[in-house]
Amino acid sequence: MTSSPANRIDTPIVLDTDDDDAQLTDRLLAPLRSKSKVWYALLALSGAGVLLFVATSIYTFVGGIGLWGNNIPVAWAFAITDFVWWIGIGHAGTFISAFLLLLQQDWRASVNRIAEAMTLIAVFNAALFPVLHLGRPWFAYWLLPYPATMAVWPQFKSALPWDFAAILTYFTVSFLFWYTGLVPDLATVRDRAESRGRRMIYGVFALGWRGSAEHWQHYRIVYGLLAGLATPLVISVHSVVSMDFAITQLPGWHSTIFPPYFVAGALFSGFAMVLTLLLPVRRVFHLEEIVTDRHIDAIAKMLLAMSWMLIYSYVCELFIAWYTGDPYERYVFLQARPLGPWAWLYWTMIFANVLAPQLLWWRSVRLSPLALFALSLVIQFGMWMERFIIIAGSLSRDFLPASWADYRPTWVDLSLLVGSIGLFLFAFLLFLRFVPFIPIAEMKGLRREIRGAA
Amino acid sequence: MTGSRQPLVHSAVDDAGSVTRRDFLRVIGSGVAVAGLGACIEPPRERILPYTARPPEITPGIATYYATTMTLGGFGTGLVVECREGRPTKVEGNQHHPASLGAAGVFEQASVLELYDPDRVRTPRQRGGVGGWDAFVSDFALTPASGGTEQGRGLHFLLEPTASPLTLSLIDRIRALHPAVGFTFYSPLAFTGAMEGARAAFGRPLQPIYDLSRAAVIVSLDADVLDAHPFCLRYARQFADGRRLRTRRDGMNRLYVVESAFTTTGGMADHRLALRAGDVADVATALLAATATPEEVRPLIPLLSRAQSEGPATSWVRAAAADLRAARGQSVVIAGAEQPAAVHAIANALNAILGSIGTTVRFIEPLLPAEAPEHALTALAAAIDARAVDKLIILGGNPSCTAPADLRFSERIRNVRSKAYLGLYHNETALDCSWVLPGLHYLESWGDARACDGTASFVQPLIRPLYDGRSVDEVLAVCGGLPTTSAHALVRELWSTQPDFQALWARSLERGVIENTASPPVSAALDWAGVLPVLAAERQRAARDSIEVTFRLDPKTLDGRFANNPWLQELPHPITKLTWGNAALLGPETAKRLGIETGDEVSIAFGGGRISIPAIVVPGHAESSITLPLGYGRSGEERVARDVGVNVYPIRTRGAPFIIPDAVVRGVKTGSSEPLATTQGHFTMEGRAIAREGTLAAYRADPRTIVPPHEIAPSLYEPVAQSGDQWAMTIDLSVCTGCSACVIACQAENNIPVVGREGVLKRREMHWLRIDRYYTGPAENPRVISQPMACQHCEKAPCEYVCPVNATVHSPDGLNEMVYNRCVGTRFCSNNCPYKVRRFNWFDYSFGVPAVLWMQRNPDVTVRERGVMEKCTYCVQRIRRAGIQAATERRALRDGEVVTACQQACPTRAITFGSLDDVDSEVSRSRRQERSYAVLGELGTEPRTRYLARIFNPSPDLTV
Amino acid sequence: MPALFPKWSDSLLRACFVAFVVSAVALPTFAMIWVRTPFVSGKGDPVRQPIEFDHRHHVADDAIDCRYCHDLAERSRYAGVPPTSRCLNCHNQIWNDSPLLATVWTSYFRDEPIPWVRVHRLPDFVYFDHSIHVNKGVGCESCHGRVDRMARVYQVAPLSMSWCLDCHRSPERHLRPLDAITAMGWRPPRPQEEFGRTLRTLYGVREITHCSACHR
Amino acid sequence: MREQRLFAEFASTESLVEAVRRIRERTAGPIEVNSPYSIPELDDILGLKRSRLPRVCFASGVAGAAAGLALQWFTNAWDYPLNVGGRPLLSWPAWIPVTFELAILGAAIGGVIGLLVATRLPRLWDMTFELEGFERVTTDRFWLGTAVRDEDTAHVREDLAAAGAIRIASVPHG
Repeated sequence: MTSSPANRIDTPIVLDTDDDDAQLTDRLLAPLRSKSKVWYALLALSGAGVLLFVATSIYTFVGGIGLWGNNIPVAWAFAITDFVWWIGIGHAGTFISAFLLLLQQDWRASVNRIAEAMTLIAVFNAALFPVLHLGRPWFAYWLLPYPATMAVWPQFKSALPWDFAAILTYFTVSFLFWYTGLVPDLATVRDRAESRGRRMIYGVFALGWRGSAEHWQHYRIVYGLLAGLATPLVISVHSVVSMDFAITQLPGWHSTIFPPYFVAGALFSGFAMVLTLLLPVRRVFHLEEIVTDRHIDAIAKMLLAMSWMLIYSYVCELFIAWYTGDPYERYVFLQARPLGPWAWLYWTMIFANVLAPQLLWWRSVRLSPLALFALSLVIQFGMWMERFIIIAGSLSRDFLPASWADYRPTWVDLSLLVGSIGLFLFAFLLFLRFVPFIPIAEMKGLRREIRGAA
Repeated sequence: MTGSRQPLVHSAVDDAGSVTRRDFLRVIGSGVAVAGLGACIEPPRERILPYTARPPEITPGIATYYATTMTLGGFGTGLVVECREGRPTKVEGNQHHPASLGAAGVFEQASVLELYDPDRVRTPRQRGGVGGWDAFVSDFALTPASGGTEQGRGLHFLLEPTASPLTLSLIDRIRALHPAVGFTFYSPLAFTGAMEGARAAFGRPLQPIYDLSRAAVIVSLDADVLDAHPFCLRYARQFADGRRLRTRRDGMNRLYVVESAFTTTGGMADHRLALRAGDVADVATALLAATATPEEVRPLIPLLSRAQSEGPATSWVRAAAADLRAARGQSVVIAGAEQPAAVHAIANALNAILGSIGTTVRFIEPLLPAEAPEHALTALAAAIDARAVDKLIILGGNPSCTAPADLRFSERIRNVRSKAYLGLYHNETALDCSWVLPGLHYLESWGDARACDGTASFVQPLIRPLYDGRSVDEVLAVCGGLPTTSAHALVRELWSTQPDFQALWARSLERGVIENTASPPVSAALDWAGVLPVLAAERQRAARDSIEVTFRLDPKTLDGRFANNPWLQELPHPITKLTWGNAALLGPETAKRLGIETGDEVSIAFGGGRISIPAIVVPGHAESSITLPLGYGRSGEERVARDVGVNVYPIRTRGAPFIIPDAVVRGVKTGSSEPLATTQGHFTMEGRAIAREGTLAAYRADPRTIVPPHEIAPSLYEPVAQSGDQWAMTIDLSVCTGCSACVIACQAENNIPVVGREGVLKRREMHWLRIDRYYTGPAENPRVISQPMACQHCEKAPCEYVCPVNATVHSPDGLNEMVYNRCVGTRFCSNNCPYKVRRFNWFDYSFGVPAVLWMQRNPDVTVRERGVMEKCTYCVQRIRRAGIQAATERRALRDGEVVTACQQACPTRAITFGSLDDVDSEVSRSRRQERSYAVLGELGTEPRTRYLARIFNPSPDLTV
Repeated sequence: MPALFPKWSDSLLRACFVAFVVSAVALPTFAMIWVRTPFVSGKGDPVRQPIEFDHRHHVADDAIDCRYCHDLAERSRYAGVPPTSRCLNCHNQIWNDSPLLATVWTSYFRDEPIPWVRVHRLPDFVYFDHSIHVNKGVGCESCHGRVDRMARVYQVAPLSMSWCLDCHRSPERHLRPLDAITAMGWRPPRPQEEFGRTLRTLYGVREITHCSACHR
Repeated sequence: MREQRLFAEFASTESLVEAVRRIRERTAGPIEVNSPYSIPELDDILGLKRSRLPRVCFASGVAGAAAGLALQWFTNAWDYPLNVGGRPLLSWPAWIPVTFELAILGAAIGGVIGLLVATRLPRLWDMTFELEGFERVTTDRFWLGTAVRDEDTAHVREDLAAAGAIRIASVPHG
């Protein structure tokens, strides 16, 4: 990074390089060829995380949920918090690629595929927890409507089947969207690869794409349609997740503001995760000219905006709790959270989600990769806290004081969380290595449009 | 009684066609079929092992019920025991028996688990020697009536005091044959204060029997009559009947309690005065002074004037006195068992003066030895030191653990040349003895017992002895060299003298009582001459500022005898909600003074002993007083009991068996004190109207001040079509004492597992029915209110609509059904249950236990697998059983035909259960009371369980 | 320069696609069918018993009523597997020296139960009650089939929950008069549907499909 | 009369577009154009008709929704009606989420399948793959392919060359 903040913001939207198409293509394909030591090191590290996750999962499966810290009243705690957290992270991807596509935010082009990959992995991660968290996971398939000999069906008044449908749909659609976008670039990889083996493998995945004008026409249509479908989907998924809580009577859960509130939170943590991943990638693979400071700046601004949506939700919650005069709500929001035994969690969360993001008002912060990276981590931590406080915190202080109880996680709970992070990074690293993570064809297309315009 | 009650002309096992041991081993063989399991995997082809010749009284699949008697502290309580394919599975009360009146307490309920305890002594063993009864007999037994009076010198029996006619008659016969044989009676459960008090007041030891149903005013001088008394089930019922409100007009008795520790009786008090146990005598004296007219108590004037001037809590005394005077002949003053003779004497005096003798209190000849057990034991110790005892046979009890510390009795036992212990467990005493003999559980043995009003009843077995055991009576007979030695023969022999014996035998076995055997009342005339000296003796007492230490029998393990019973260990203490252990209870001020909080420890030194025990601060506990529950820190070989809690016997001496006026007490701030396993952490209601209460006056004036009307919001949904009976329950908080009998009853009926100390610490207790306990009233002198809390069977159940797999749904007769075998364990239902009454099987709690414990399981209730939810079902198995019964008889269910386990056990009948479909059913009527309300009704859950607000009856001259 | 893939690879790829889609549909379908077959329900395989007890002979030839041996059916949850003594009520007189009865005699004199093999097994969380069914007009045959034609007894019904529900949802299709409960091969005098309906009203039979009727 | 296929490679979109124009003037035969990225303006020049995929998408979306709704109604209200929390059997508001999700799912899957059908992909082999240098079409080159009658071949070749083809290959038809 050489030039001064001022002119760096004025750099063109998608890319500032004078390479011709061939050079650009090779540039974008470089990561697939790189033999980066850092990559191997990280892969090993996250691999260990995967092992931890698998081991503790098996342990839980064999030993029972009792190995966790959960109890009555706090029947949901770490696992569900992790679930909501991962789903939330999964949101930014589709949001960036779909929503911003519809809004014709061209800058999205350089970051959307990374974001989408992040989404897929995160959603997959998230989907593991609800299953693992069942008392009898071997009967998880009972949530599916299938003609059983016991003639009993799932119960669709419950939010869990909604969840099931939402996550299934979200994962499938995100995948189709991601893969559709990927096909032309896979073709490029096919055609640029040296070894015949690689060419054949990518050849199969490229489905024989040959860039025919007629294909391009259908392709554009469907890609647009998918974007159009994915956009309401993004909104719906976390809304449905929020209903896991909102449809109950529990003070702290029972709230009509939850769907937008959760979506905002999801995008907040999602964009934070995009930064967490994008900044190092950009640095390691020298993509400053493709992922320009403008992108980073735009994402940082999104973060700021989301943090204010979140702040609004927080205030709303508190106000409503006070305004309803409902003693149970009031206790949870005005006493248990800010003053209760877990007050320190609450205030950490406030710091991470409310105060820290305000730094983004300063351009210098928005342009300092280091600061942004740190901030993005703080925010994700804060968002995990938020979910934990909502879930476990509310459960631990409900209607009858006699049944109040606190919650203490066990090492299994912690291992599963850490392990799932390892799993996430592991998958992401593989993605970086084997999939062109900057959309090549789109880049070239865009550049042509811009040049044409210019 | 639910189900079929067979005429018990033949007892369970005494003659042909009996349940042999093999029979129920068969039942275990087909046990998989008998006890339902949650497991869902198809096993290989099962075997069915039918009887070779089916015993006439056994019908597989149909429960039979037999009457028997459980003896505790020397007195019997009549019971009816449910029997499945020859296995006793559930203990219930016997309405014909005066000590039960149909109810059964925690100990009775839990005793069935004791029967199957895998830790029981199985075979007679001599330490490092041969085993077998014959060897024992040849070592210890006397030969019938040979060799004159000298024979038997050196042979000594140590028993627990008992009122059993059989045991007493055997002792007499042995004494007659061998005068030299020694007998000593010792048990920490035996109290002689009452008899001393009677001796003082009336000139001879007598035993008081109260009739609380006729008492308008009850004053308890540190007497926990509702929970810790051989007659507590009866007294609790009488007390409840005296304050049960059906309409606002109904009358209500008034209860005054002065006590140090919070007891269930204190919890029910209209006016409770928290005072050091040692100061109760003062209050008693003051009360006497304030109640009696000068001429009534002329001889005591000097004492009383002093008392009055220095009497504490004057207002309490004045109010009580006023009420006592107003209710002449309808009042009763009861002194606590642990209180000294003086207090009992005063109580007797007051009752005499108020003309209560003959109405609310009567006296009978004592049924237990009047000698204080500590003295008796001292004599035995002396005899041992004098080498006068070379054969010691200890029949039951656990003196090595429970004897006063300064007796160092354990060592003394070891000094005896040959000593034998007969009992259920390898406890401390067993370890001290050279011979350990398997005793019989009362469900295995023949015998008889007397209730504490003298009513006799038979003990009849429901199952052949599981192990090679003998009953106390049998061992007595054998060792005493008596001709007959089978308990069955002995008991028949004893009672065969009665006219028309065969009929009496049959009838008594069936009804569970022997009619007209209650002791006749004897006249008791007050004589001040005896009272004065005891009062004078009572004058010198501890200084005001010194901290007294009192010992209490633990409400769950008593003196430690039930410490190996997991149900009782996991039963929350009625006041502190502590499980799996004991703690020193003390008031907030005292705690401050010692610089400690709940969880820290107090270290107490007295009489050469020193103990250190975690403390629990209990608001409402008398200040400058510490209560130590006995019965923990057991060091025997019982696996459950061992090292649970702290043993406080080391500082309990002959001189101060109940109250230490001034011990050396030190507070110890333990930084890393292991937390106490309590099932409730928060004892205030945070101003939420959960357990509602109000005064009788307020209730009469305007019930809406206690239960506001129409608080249940109207529902937007169409009412769901209901058909047939609509089950519902009401719980009357006015009479619920929090004794917890219902909790154990539920546990026994519904195969509820225990989770152990770690489980409770993680807040994973499995009780379907818990008793929430809140403080109300002023902080300095709080009241407690107990609220049984189980599934409320909401008509708009929040748990149901969140279940993704239809595992919890609603039945047409209004039950919130929990289908274990459909549950996948999302626990969503629990999250959405406002009452948090759902329990989750975090581990496989039920399948790891020893097979012998499976025999207790109720075959009508599925044993739950790991990972499924469970909760109160309103005893659906009983509902369905009764329903099928009625349907096969082509008739409708009658009101009261279905009785839930909790309802059945409740001594005060606080629980009503029935169908709303019948508008005249008791439950419908109780629901129509103005004080009936739904907990959290404003949530619109429309619970089927309703509560009747607790009404208490304070004196108008006292502010509450 | 030649293409990466030969011409035929297209067809191969397509074939793979089709195969994938088909199996995705077929496998679950197969599973659904499989669980309904006797392989899973255990329907129809005659069970070998420790004694060659021939129901055909005892029921058909000797016309012994079911309840003579299974005497609890009207009173209890269990129909009752007869105690050994029951066999000997007759067989101490007739065929008492038959070698087939050796096991019975040893069982009786050694006081050791005969280890019969269970034919109809319901999961332990199912609380089926014989007495109520028998008293409401459900015949033995309805669930146990023509035992009078079975040398070795076998399971005729799948004993699956849906099978229970079939009857619980429309009992009239299976009701018979109480005096014909144990009859084998009973035929309704009038069309079962309407005859059943009259019996339904007569015996007050309800459609019971709530969970706690069977699961407690 | 015999035909043959002509293929031409171009280095820039301008020359490609130019070439397309010239061919169009000469023949009405089908022209296939391959490019590394989408060139929207070609649609009109090539006279491609509007894609019908949006309708496919919509139809499959509706199907998904209908399936979802029917499923929930059948399982919860019809086949085994149970009293769940005293709520009505026909609690359609609770069925909205699943219905919505299945609608989206149906539409997306329908759309993608539609795309595969419309583009007749996957297709591992295509004649163009046999062409020398065709692999650069996914990088920076543009190809044009058309079928011409033998007699026109010469003119067409001229057109292509004039438009700036850097390589022209012909494949006999069949």
